[in-house]
Amino acid sequence: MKKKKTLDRIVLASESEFPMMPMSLGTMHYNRTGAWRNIKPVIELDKCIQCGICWKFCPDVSIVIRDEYPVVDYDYCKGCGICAEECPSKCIAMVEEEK
Amino acid sequence: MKKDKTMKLSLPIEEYMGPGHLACQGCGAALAMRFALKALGPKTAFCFPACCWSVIDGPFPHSSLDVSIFHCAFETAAATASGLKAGLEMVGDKETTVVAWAGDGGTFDIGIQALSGAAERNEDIIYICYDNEAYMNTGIQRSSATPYGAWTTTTPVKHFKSRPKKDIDAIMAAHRIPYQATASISYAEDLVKKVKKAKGIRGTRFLHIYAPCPAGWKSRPEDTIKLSRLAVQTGIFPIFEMENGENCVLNIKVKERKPVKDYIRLQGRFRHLTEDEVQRIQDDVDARWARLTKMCGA
Amino acid sequence: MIEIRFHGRGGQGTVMASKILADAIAKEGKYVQAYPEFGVERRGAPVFAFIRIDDKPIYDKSKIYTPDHVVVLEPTLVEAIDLTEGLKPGGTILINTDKKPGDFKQYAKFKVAVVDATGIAAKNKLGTRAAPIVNTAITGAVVKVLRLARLESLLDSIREAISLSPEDNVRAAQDAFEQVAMGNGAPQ
Amino acid sequence: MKKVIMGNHALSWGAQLGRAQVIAAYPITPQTQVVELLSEMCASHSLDAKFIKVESEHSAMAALLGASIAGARTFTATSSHGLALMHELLHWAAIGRLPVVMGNINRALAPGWSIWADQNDSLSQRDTGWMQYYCASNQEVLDTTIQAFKVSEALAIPSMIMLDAFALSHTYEVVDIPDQDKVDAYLPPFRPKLRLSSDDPHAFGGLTSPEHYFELRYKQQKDMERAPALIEETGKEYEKMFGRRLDLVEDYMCSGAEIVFITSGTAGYTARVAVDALRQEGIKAGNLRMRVFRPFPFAIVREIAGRAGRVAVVDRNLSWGCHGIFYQEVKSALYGHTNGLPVFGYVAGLGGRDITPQTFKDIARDALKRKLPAEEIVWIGVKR
Repeated sequence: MKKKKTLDRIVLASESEFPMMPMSLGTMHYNRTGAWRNIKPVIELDKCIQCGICWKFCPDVSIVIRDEYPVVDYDYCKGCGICAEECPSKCIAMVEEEK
Repeated sequence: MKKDKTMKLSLPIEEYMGPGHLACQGCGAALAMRFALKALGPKTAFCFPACCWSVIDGPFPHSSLDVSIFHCAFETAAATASGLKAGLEMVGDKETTVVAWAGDGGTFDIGIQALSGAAERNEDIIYICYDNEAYMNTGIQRSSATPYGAWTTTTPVKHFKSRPKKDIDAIMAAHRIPYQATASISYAEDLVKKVKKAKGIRGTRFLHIYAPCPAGWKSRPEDTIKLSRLAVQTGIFPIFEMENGENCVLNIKVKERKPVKDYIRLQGRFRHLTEDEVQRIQDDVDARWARLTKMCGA
Repeated sequence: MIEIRFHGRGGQGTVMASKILADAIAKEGKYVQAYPEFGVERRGAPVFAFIRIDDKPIYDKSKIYTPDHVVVLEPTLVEAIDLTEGLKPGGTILINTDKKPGDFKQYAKFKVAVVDATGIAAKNKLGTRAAPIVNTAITGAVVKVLRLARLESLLDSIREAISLSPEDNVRAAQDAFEQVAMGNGAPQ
Repeated sequence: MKKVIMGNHALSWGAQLGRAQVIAAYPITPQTQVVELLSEMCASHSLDAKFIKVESEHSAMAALLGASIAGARTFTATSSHGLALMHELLHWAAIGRLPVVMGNINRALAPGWSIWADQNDSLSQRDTGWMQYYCASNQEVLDTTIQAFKVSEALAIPSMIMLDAFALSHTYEVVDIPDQDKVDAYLPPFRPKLRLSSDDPHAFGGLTSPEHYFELRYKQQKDMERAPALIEETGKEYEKMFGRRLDLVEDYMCSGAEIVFITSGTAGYTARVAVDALRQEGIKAGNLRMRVFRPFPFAIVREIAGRAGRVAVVDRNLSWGCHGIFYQEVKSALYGHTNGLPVFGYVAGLGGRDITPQTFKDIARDALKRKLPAEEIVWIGVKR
């Protein structure tokens, strides 16, 4: 469905490599926003009722569905805590990052 | 683990917004985009005026969306979208949905002339305003969407905003456009349904999406959904739709409205308000709710 | 180079008259330039229009200050303004009037020609009695008196320029071409 | 087909023959006839275009930027305050590399409402990155419109075509209107290399850091520098097909002239009349009319003006606190390339004050009796 995305930051070394106008040539996947996080969500899958609400309300598209369960993508999760706040079964805990 | 069960997803699973974007933690505008794109699909072209999203999407030469974007001047979203639609049609693309995607400043204030012009001409565009009730991209200055009582950097606590929020929905209704609706990121299914409905209609369609801003509202990032839900449940931001400026339908019927103070106490921007001032907000919401429900025949 | 100034009132089609004439003159293979008064035109107020004609390309884009001839669409302007301002001695003044050339003693230094364009317009049902449209009629008189173009060229230009009842306008121009009367010294 | 048409209609005809696809415009005196005729052309389908009747000039340009990024050929016309209102988006068009073509009727700015000829409106937009053509006849307006589409689209740089208010906009002249099929052969459809499409999504014009902005502007200038040669080349091609040469400048008797006027717009034609008259009086005058002002045609100006006995630049504009704008630029172009050539600057005709052959005779008389200009700005015809 979707074309393969480059995960790398595009570096333009010389003006000859630049497009004529400022335009996107790749995605933002290079930008690992997981580094923004102070606290991280941890899902206790035993208590998970698979309602999908954490997936639904993630502003950072950082909860993905794997084998019918939500999985946090820590590369990008900014640690906002919406998933934990909205989880009806209270199975997501926000825990301190190991520093 | 109960492996036999499947996830119950209330929204389309397709994502057209990728991670790595530059929205703040708990950003309502990011969610608004994610939901809208689930309804709009890949055949979409956006016009972004200056707003949070002109940064959120990412810097040159990168973008976090899988659809086309034309960044345009602050006050021009509706005009640029009018031209983009006309241009696409002239080169044979009658399929792409053209969407002006603007914040409240770009809609209520600087962009209202172009918006009014496009709506009067009934341009074949969807105009979506994600409303976070101030100029958040420039650092929380008041806009005409800022509500009474709110602190911003240009309405300091000792001189908080004394005028009510501009009623953009009534202004748009006066243009008698084919379709307009309000939506909230907390009622994602309703939001997606409305964007899909708008996509199926020709002419100017206006969607007003409530999108809390933790940085500007001085609220906790995790409260973003809760706040937008409370805004609906208190009647501060009612969820309705209209056709041709008439036939107003209340989509989220709130039987027992919650007191506005439940909503206000979660936000630092209202912390300075006295009980009398909070009551004044309550009275205003009550009056507006009465008007709206009467208009909706509810 | 021949330069002509037109006088009329806003709404009478003075500019249109100059434009139709320019078109007819161009049909004769001449170079021509026509322009209205540079400014805001208001219905009823006195207005001007100008034409330059030459056998070679016209480069002068400045205004006309010393016309060779003057054409007056509105009879009441004779009393209202100085129609001869800058007019070269011996130049022609063509006036829409039901008077005779000899009635205009004040223009002794010039040739006077007259045509009852208002009467011709009324006869051809152009405009109303209160506001007759005299501009096409006057062009017929102009080409006759000043020998700027053949009548056929003018009639073609009228047909091309006027979409509403062009043939009435053509007849008006023909009538004026025939009826225009010249005073002393006017071309035979 | 030869037709007597007004300057404003020459723009409309140029846009129709150029097959503009999206037009967005707002009325302003003295531009209105441009859009009136285009409205009729669209309504009668002699022009297959979408005409967006916007609520301001600002929205007119905004709409065209949207249409242009989609790959449509775009056209508008405005004047004076309308152009000023567009200012922000003129930059947007140029940096965004969107080849919009626009007619601008040169008109003075208020207060003191003035609808008359003056170049300060377009020269205030000198640094927005648009090509600027100043026309002297209705024929040139039509021809330039067609050429401008071709040059703009080849370089992805927008073009502005200037007509003096009334002196050209409302003046009727005989214009040879070329056949559509010949214009089609000269000007192929707009097929930009980069355009917005939902089949190949890109974000255009996003946040651009200091790491990148500089190179984008460098590329923009490099493409602008290709324009003079391309204007000459497409101008010669135009001559082959239509018999009329479109050059950067018009040289009228400059060779061996003791005084060369440097002019633009309609004054550049009136100056020719003065040159003829001065030569009859025994004064060897010449006239260098600048048809293209942006990009500045350095080479040809140095070549022609540099050989003159002296140069008199006539400006219907002024950079307040400095000089007439053509004067500044001509002087700067000649500096270091000529050996002490006297260059005089004259300001005339602001706000529609007539510029006549006599204006140039007065200028010649003044310039020929001095070695250096009498004042920084010599005002011609001011009542004092």
